[in-house]
Amino acid sequence: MGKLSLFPEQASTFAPGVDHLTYFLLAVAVFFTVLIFCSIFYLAIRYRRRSDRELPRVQHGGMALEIVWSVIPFGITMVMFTWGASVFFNESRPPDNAMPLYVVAKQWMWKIEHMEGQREINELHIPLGRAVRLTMASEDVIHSFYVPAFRVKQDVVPGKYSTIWFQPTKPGKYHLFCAEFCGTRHSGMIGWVYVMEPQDYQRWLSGGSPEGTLSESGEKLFTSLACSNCHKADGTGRCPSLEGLFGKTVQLANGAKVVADEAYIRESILHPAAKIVAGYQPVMPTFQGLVTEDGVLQLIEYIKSLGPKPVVGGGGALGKEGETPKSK
Amino acid sequence: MITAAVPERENYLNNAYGIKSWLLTKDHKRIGLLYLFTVTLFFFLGGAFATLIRIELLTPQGNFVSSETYNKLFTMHGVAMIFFFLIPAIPATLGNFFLPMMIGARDLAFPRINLLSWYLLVVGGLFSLFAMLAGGVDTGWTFYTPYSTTYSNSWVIATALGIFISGFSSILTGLNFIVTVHRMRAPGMTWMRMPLFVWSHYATALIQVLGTPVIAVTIILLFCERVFHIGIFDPTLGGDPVLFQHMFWFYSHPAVYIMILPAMGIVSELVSVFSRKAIFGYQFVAYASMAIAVLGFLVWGHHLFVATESVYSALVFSFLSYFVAIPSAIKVFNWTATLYKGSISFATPMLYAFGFIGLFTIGGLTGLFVAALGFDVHVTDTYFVVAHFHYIMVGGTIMAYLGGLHYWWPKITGRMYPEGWAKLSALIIFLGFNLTFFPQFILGYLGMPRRYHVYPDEFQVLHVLSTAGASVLAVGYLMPMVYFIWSLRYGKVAGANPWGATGLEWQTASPPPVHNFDVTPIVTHEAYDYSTVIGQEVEVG
Amino acid sequence: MASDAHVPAHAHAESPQLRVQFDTEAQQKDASTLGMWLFLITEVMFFGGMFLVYTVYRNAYPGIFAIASSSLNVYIGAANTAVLLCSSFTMVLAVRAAQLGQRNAIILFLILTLILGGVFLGVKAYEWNEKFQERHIPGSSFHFEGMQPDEQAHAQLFFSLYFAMTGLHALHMVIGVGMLLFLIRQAQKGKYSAAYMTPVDLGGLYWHFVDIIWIFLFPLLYLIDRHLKG
Amino acid sequence: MSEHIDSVKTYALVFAALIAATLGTTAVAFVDLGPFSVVVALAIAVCKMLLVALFFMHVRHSTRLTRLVVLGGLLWLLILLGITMSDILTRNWVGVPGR
Repeated sequence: MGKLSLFPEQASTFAPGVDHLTYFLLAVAVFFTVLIFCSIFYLAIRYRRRSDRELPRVQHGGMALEIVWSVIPFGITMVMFTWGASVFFNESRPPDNAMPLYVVAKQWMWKIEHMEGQREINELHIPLGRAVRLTMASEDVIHSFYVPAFRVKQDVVPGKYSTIWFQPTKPGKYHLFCAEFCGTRHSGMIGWVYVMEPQDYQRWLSGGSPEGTLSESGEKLFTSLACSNCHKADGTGRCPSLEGLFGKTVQLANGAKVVADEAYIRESILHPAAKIVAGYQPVMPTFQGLVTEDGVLQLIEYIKSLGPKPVVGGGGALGKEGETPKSK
Repeated sequence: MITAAVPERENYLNNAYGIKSWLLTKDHKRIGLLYLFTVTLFFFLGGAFATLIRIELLTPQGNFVSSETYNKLFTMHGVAMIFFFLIPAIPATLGNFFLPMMIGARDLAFPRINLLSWYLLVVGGLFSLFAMLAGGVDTGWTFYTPYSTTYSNSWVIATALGIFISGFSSILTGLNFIVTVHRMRAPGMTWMRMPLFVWSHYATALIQVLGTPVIAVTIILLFCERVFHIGIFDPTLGGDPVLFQHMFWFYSHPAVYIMILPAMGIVSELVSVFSRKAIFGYQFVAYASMAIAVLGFLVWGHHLFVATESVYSALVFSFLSYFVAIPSAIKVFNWTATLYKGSISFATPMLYAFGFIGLFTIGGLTGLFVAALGFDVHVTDTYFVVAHFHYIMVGGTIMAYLGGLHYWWPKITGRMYPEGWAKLSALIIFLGFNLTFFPQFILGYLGMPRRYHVYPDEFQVLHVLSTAGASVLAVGYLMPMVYFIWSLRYGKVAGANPWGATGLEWQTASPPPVHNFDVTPIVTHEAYDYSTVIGQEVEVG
Repeated sequence: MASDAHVPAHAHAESPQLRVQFDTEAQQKDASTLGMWLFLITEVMFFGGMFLVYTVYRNAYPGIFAIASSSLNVYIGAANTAVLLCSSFTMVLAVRAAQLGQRNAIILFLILTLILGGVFLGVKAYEWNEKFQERHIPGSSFHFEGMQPDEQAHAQLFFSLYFAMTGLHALHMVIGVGMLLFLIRQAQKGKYSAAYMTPVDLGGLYWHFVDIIWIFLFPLLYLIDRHLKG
Repeated sequence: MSEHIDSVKTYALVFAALIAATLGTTAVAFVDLGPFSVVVALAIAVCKMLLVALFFMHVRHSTRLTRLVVLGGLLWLLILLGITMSDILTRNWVGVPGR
């Protein structure tokens, strides 16, 4: 049996915020629970039946009282709502300079890909004090990425990307759980998040990535799938050039506009006919079944590396070589 | 020896004998008893699954049953308890039996449809039971796609069909109740004179009628997708698995109110009768039931906060969820205020009512926790949520159900239950319940995900406490089973109105005659006017 | 309201249709009508779930839905809509005949309704058969000419919904046909009169409701952006 | 309760209107109205529904309770469609996939 504690460790910038909210909720809950329990005890004993013929006076409800005990709880709940919503809203929007990582969930493992090419299974190494943004995909059923010590959780739904971010504040080893039931070995879909001092992380990174950076893998895949036959860099191919595409607004054939984000690129690889760029024919075949979710992520990373903006802003001292946009 | 002398008056139990007189009965009271029998079976079946789950969780290694078995156990626990126990438990047994009597009707509006509802529950139950015996189902009671449609290798279809069929049972019961309340009230029984039990069942019936069809069509689509692979929710065909969750929770969140509203109705009756005092703020309590039924339909998306629901949608759902808290709080405060200057008896049903108010308060307040977005992200799909809904479902619904069963037992059977044993079991249940589920709040906050067969060592202490509590709880639940059966033969013969209650059901014999009343009652007073029963007024306090 | 306390509990022997739980025939009719309307509301929610799925996917794949929809024969669809509206018209005349107590007219109009309902189902079966031959049945052998493989999936979603929605509608029609047969038989026995015609009335409500569902299915399934096809 | 018996003429007129609306909605579908073609198609369908409900189903003459039931049912349908779509249509508003 391990040691028992009543509060989980606080290891991310979110954790204190969530815990403060918890203290508030707890205080309200304890106050009302004690109030109701004590009232019942007191009233039940004070007014216990002493004779079988007893008949209490009829009391007519008090409008004022009803209003008081509707309005006060309502006010308190609105505080809860606002507080909870603001915590949530922060959790929803990763900062621009967050370090991107990719996660592919499948029955029953977490596959993590670093920009520099490192791959891990059921382990995630991240540097202390750096905001991390995970873009997650599932190959089969719904999973949920959950790190209790960070107080974050996000479902990973097949067919689309979901995002989670956090900024670790304490070095150590923390549980990673799958929180959405995903089949027989659901409880085996667990792992560890290692938060490392930046220099340790640097050392870990340089420990070797046999297959090159993520965007290099993407480039290899891009070539081997013959994407480059049509998507020519100078725009002379049958398909639009992908140079400088990522993050731009694309004009579609049906008149709509769409921002070229991860979801758009993923859709264009798997369902190319869904959104046709203005001025081009729907000639691209689908790559569904030909590329895995990992492969799609590598391709996206490659397309990102084609610019226009650097993949990671505010780079700092970390992982420079992987993040420098390729110039071709 | 107690029974002998007096020749028994004809009542609904002795007017006909034989299996056919039960299986073809159109008497709402007999149908209520058929339901009682059926849901009790499912309660103990679901309880058996729960026992196995708790035994497994004694150790973190998962060495009592395999993962497959464990997943099936918690799924079947959920299916049996939710669809075949909690949803029909109060409305179809006590509601069926007492709703017509309380409004002075001879029966429900559609007695044959009422019997059909019971058969549908039985057929649906048999389907699910077949699935459980044939190999079980392992999707969780929520049947999330694409696991349930594509990946699970268990008896999803049979179970889903069982739920589909039992859904019609629920719809027809609700439909019957609504029509009965509108059209069958005795002369003088105005809406504002109806007992709160009737009000809460009316609200419940609205949910059953408006919500259940959506789960029915969702199951049909699930069925089509699993059997014909046509890809309604299949992400590989461009379908949206989260759409399934929307449709599922459109019903399944209001379904929580199908379970708790009737329980609130029972508690309103109990608090009033055993304080011998009209419920404080009758109108507020009545309208609160309606408000819960309506608002309950606007909040389902709070189950999807981390399921890739849009941020804005999540904000709206969180906001709306807090509105449901207000009518619930109004009820708790009004019940408590009813005690003030009352004449409070500590009969067993009242102990259950106290238990309900306390546990429902905790369950409700922790509901405010999980409605707070930032908090929910951390605890959703953990034991915190498990603890929260067990406080509502077990601490709330089952406490009230048992309280109601004790309260009306003399009316149903004409016999009293043994008071001493009953008090003891109420106490055991209360203690066992808290020991079982309170540790789960802490487990959840520490990060223990639900539906885990194997778990990290540090959670073991709390799991052991929880399992210890569950064994106490099991003893508590078995006791009423034994003494209720015992009382059928040996219990003290009950009079027409042993509690000094005002409801019309107490103005007729125990057990009631076939058509409830020898003479159609004419109502001239508000509900809960105890001067009509007790006579003289004595100042209390 | 404290008149005489002796409303007898079993005062219903005079009328054979009055059931034991009711005091008067008006109460019984009111209860049945309310029950039927509530049942129809459950049907609204039942079909509502499917309309929801339809809305979500049409919103997601408007272009493919338009192309897939254009493979349905709009003239057959419109004609079938007219057939169903006709059947509603004859049904309402049957109800009217019942209100007036014209027994032969009830039978006549019910039979006409039955025939029109049968025609509708026959046409539906013909259309399904056509879809079957065109390999527009969702499943592994689904194929829609002139579409990219990944569009096939979305077109399949359209046809999944097409078959689910028209299939469940047809199932309701079949139930309606069974109901009509029952009503005709009872009417032949002379069960219905101006004083007692609740079953005919309720049958009418059901039949019209099924008609209303089709009134929505027709434009949603058959009439998406027809102009594209030119 | 007094039965209202409508004349055959009323019913025939309603029936004619329904047929006309069917022809109308079919014809309009071939006209390019852009995003409004759905709106028009649904508006015509709603009109047809009202005709059937009010006349053929006698909602015109029915009790307030029946009307309440009908309106309640439609309101709940709108809740189901509206609230679900409010999620679907606001996805990605913050520009973060999955949010």
